[in-house]
Amino acid sequence: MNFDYDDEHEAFRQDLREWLAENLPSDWQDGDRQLPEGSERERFLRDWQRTLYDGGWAGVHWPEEYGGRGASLVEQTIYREEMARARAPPQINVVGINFVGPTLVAAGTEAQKERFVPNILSGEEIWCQGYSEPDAGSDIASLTTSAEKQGDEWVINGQKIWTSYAQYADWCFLVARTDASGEKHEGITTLLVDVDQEGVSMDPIHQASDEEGFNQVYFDDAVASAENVVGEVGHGWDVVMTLSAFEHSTTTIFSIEQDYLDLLEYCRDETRGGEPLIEDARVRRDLADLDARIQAAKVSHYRNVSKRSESGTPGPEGSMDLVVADELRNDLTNVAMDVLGPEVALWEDGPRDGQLADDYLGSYGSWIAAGTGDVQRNIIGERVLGLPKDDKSQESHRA
Amino acid sequence: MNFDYDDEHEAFRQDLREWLAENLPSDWQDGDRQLPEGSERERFLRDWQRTLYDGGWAGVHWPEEYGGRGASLVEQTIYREEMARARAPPQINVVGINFVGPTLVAAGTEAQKERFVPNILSGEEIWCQGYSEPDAGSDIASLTTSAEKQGDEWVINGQKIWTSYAQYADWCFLVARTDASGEKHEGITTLLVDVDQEGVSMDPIHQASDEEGFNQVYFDDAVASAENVVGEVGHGWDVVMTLSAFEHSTTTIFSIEQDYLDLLEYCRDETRGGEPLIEDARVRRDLADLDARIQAAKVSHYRNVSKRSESGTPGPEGSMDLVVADELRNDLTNVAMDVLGPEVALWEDGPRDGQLADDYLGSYGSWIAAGTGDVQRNIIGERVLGLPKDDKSQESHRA
Amino acid sequence: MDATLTDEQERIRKTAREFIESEGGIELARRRMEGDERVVDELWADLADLDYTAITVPPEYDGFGEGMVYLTALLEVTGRYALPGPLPETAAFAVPLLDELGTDDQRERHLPAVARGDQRFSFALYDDRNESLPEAVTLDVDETDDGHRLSGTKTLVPYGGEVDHLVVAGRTGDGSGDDGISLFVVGTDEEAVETRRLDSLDRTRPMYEVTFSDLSVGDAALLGDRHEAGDALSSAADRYTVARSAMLVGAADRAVELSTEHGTKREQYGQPVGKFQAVKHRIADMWIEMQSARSLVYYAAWALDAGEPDATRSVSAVKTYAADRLHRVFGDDMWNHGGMGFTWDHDGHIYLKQAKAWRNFLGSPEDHQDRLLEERLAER
Amino acid sequence: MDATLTDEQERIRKTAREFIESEGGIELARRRMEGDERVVDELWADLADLDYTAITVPPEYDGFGEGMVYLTALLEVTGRYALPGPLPETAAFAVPLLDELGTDDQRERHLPAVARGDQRFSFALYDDRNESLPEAVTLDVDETDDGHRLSGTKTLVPYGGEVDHLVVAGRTGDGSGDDGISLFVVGTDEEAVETRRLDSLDRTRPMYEVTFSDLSVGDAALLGDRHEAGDALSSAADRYTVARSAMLVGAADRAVELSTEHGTKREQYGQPVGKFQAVKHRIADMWIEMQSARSLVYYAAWALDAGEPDATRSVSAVKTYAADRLHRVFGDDMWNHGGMGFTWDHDGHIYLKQAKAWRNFLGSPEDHQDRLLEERLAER
Repeated sequence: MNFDYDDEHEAFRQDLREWLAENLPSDWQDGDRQLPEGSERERFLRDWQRTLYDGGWAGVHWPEEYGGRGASLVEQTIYREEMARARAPPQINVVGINFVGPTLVAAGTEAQKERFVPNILSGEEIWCQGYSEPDAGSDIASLTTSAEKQGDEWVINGQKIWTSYAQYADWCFLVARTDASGEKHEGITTLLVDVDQEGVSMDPIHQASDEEGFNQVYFDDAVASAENVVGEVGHGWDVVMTLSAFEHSTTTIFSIEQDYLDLLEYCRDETRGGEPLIEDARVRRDLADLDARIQAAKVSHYRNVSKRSESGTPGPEGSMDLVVADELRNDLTNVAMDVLGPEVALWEDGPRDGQLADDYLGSYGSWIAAGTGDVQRNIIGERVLGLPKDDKSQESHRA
Repeated sequence: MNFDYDDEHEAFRQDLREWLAENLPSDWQDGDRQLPEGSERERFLRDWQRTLYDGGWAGVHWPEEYGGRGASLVEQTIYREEMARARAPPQINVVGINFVGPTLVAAGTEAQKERFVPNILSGEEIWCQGYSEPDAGSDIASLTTSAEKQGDEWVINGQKIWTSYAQYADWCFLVARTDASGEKHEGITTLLVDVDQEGVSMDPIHQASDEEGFNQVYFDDAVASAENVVGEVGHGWDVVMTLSAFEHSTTTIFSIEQDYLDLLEYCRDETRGGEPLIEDARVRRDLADLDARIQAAKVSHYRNVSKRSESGTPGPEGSMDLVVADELRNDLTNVAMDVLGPEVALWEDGPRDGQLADDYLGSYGSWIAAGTGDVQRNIIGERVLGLPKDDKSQESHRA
Repeated sequence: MDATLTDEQERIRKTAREFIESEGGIELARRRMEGDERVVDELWADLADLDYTAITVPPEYDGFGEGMVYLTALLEVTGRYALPGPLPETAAFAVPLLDELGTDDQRERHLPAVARGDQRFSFALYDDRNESLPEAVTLDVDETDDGHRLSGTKTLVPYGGEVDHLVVAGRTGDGSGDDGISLFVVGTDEEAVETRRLDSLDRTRPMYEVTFSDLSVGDAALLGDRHEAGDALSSAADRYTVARSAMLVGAADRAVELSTEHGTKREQYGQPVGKFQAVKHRIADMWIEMQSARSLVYYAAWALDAGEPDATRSVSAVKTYAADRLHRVFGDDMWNHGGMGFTWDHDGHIYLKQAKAWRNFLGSPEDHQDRLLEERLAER
Repeated sequence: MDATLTDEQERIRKTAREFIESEGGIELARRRMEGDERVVDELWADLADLDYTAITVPPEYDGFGEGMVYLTALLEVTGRYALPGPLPETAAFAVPLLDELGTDDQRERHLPAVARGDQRFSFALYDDRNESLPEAVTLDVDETDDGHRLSGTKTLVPYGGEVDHLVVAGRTGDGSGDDGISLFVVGTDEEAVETRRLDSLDRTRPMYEVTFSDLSVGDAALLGDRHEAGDALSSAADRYTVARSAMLVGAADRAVELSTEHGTKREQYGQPVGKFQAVKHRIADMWIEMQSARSLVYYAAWALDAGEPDATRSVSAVKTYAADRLHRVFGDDMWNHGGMGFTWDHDGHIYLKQAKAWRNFLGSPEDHQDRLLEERLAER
């Protein structure tokens, strides 16, 4: 048991810190961390993605032969800690870098690797992933978007939903049904689809937070060439499972910690009725409870990282990281609102120009990417603890 | 909308208060409300039952022709309020008075009424009810205790569990299977069984609270005469459902309120580190939350009483009274322990001679009588809100 | 003891529901969210036609003289649709206050006009958007020869720019508590009064800033005794708290319905999602918490009307219990709906934001916890 | 960074488990609950044979010089069986304290004997069973010519009548805080020392009253500097908190197993109850909370060993997080088991009572919330 970092790791951390100090957008360093609005936003994010790439910090977990640093799991953890501490802007190509790239490296053909992988890390081609459908929700396997072989091409029809980054994307990692005759996990095929074609259109989804982050993507006789099938035709579910293994390597706990520390300082500095907020034992209970939960989640994440470093594969325990972080973010953002005075009634004219309200509202949508707490608890109950499976849910959700 | 009591009701309350002031056991009035230990306890409880009967306060809800007061639902509510306020000892024949008597009046033969009903109210015959079985739990309908017709008698074999008051009981209201060939709700018959016979034996259950309140009751060729079948042979499930309707007319919310007020006074009077406990905002939050929940539960109970006064029948909404009261008692007794100092580590040598610890531990067993919160939530979801029924649970739990 | 609504109250609820649905139901709230102020004007005329604006106005001023029980029975329905418009501000806060503190003249000037729908009211209390009441009342009020001069900027004024009159709280005496507070009735059309809409979390019920630039008002504007309005203000705030709570109970009732509908119709893994116990029990809990909040609202409304000694405590019990629990009911409804629950199209977020915006307004749950226990201990 | 146990630690856990199971597993705890004190004597000899009593004793005194990480790895296993005996009192509280504050003489006198299993330790801190530490330390200690005289009754002394020596906290200076506290090592076989067992919620770890009737002790009994032992006492309490937390984590691990077994085997309504999401998700939550508590215990144990600046805060995080959550894990296990869960035969209540008895002992979660934030703010 050892939570220290050795010199090599500390050097890695130091390199990253120094690089960030020099390369973070200047507004960002001054504390103004709002993304630009409208079309400016894509420019800003693509620039930042390119800056990361140029500095060698776009895909630290990628193998060196593909332009990454081949960072160990511990280094990846340090990377996430430091990016959270610096509150760095998001990576616009996060889907490509964290999921699509590694999946292609693991399951793609040589030609696919050659064609796609280099443009992912550089951010030249932005990726989205076409998974959820309006009638499928977390039950991915019941998807109905179809791909039909016509000559050398697959012709795609159907609709995807909750597709993040689609508005920026050049390519889509699509899960489609190529055979409807068997069980629902069979006959699924994963395809790489050029989004920039007539057969693909999209609508942003107006969120409860009054923002647009997710999209509906429509495929209307869209085409993908035969060589853009990943894995074997009809065996896409295996690819999905491979890819989902990579999802667990992310966690938002470090950025949650930063937000918590902001809240702590607010409660230390702000007074109400002449008393610092932190003098109210109710506030202290809420803060201390969040503090302890965040520390627990961090150490649990370290434990998962260590375990995975040993075993080489992520286990279903990653579900715990997800459900804990989601609930923490929801509770934290609620507490951050609740300790405000009556000004909690304001939005953009309110505290921090509405950032607190945006974070709070956003916390109700966070699971869209990760699956609901209900699904994660099924996974823990069934796959970690071995409780009897619900016949209905067996194997049919992403893990 | 009117939460006032009219003069007639206030007079009812006044009569009861005056009677209690004169008739409560004297130790009880002095604040020493421990039931005697061992064999003394039964004597004490039987005496109290008799005292209530003599005063006309044993079964206020019973029709006057059976010796009751024919009290309205509102008067029954007042009765429960006042008994809780006086912290009156429990009624040893509560099963007979609240469930068996009313069931016989509703579904018994004339002969049964004549034979049994008078001895219930007077407490001459104490009743228990034989429902749960080791392998049935809240799934009453899957019971296996059998009754077989042999001549004019039913011969009973099997085992019941969680039978309260069995150690004192003279008679048992038994649910047995008389036909195992059909669906599990069919072939059930309710019988009145004399407990004082060779074929009936019992073991007390050692509870987590180190007390014995429930029993296992064994039937080994026990007999019941044919005229002691209640309702029709094979239609016992209907009788069970009739009887269960009466269960909802009880609530423990008024005694919970009394315990809460004790806790409030403790926190007002007790200091730690020189400060009254109630000065700690954490304590205030917990108390105020309990206070508001108790008030809500009381008014919800009044609303249910009013609704039932109008409609004449109890609805599934009674499940809310049960689940709310159970959780409140558990939370209340935990808070009452948690605000103690390190002395919470003591039991009988601890605060109030262990009464707080007993109450706290007891709150983990309270649902045994009422069914788990899970079952109650199913009832609310399915019967109140009309959510789709789980095929497995359909109709198979007591309501 | 009869803890049910009267037939008359049930009737008005049915009428209200039919009327609002015929006008578009929650679409009215959505129009206001998108910035359409006309929807409030249009609605108000209809509400007046239906006599809703006259409910709490005394009979001698052309009203019905009803109290909080009647009003909350109606507001539960309006809350179901997040109905925009300053009905609770006018009917629960201002009208009883005008009736209690007003001179004959003031009552005559405002109450019949309110009953007819010709005057809408709100209130301007907060000078500091981060403090609790009554400490947050700090507005400078100078005495003049024939009245007072108000200077300063009030914030968190509901519908401030969309009403005719405001009850303005100023500090004419020393201290920061209930003492030294005076109330004024101010027309928003005065030249020295400027209103600015603030982007609000609850865009169906927008907050405004209201600036008084050396506004001179005559003695006729003073509502109640100078320095002495603190208690009446506190009572008005209590009525408003119950009124808004009733609206949120109505909203929670609707949220339970929405989740139940979804649980019945939406299928996943080959069965309706409401069959999953996780969903079913969450909805059952939502229902329990909604019903519990409703019980507290009913009792508090009755206790206020009947002048019961536990009325104040009952109001605090409402907010103590309901503030965060109803908020969670709305959040749970969003979660029950999966991804769709997080869209602008689903109504859940409208209610969620209302609950959060209301949380610390006119008393946080923490303020009410403290007051509840004070009252309770004073009773012992 | 390697947040896993070493092979050596895994090995000792396996051995401990096999040993305890061969001796009867949790039946040992049940024997102690029924009042059988011999079980502790018998066990102690075995624990010494297995070298467990020597784990934290420095090598120069015939021990292994291991720290909290190693000890907690073992205590998790003992906690699984609610193993009776003053192992955490001796190994986590007393031994490091003797090593830190003791003179060569004191160390020589006690440490090798502890390692051999010949001396068991506990501590007598509370003079008031309703106050927090260090305020609860009020014992009168008079200075004498050749030492001190102790008079008074300590309460809440774990295993007080079943150990050889007690670390006794007395107040030799003014004030009620950490200053002015002195520690003494007192043999329980002294004539002026009387112990009385108190009926305790956790009957596997009974509390005692210990009365000192003008007990005179020589200078050799004074542990550390006069008046100055407050900090060392606080550190010892921290180690003890982590040690007992580790035991409860082990118990929670077992509770998750018990619920999982029950959910797999017990059928109701024709299916294993663990298929019902209400049960399945409750067990999943139990597991999450157990794992989270375990994470905090591991980190705090390591931080204490490594002397990390956040060690104190980490200990407070353990109690803040785990006190009520682990208690609820045990309660949920009881609920999962239906009626059987409420019987004496089911092990759940043993753990439940341990968690409650531990809640406010050597610092309530509320005390630790306050300390956690103080430390956190001091770091900013």
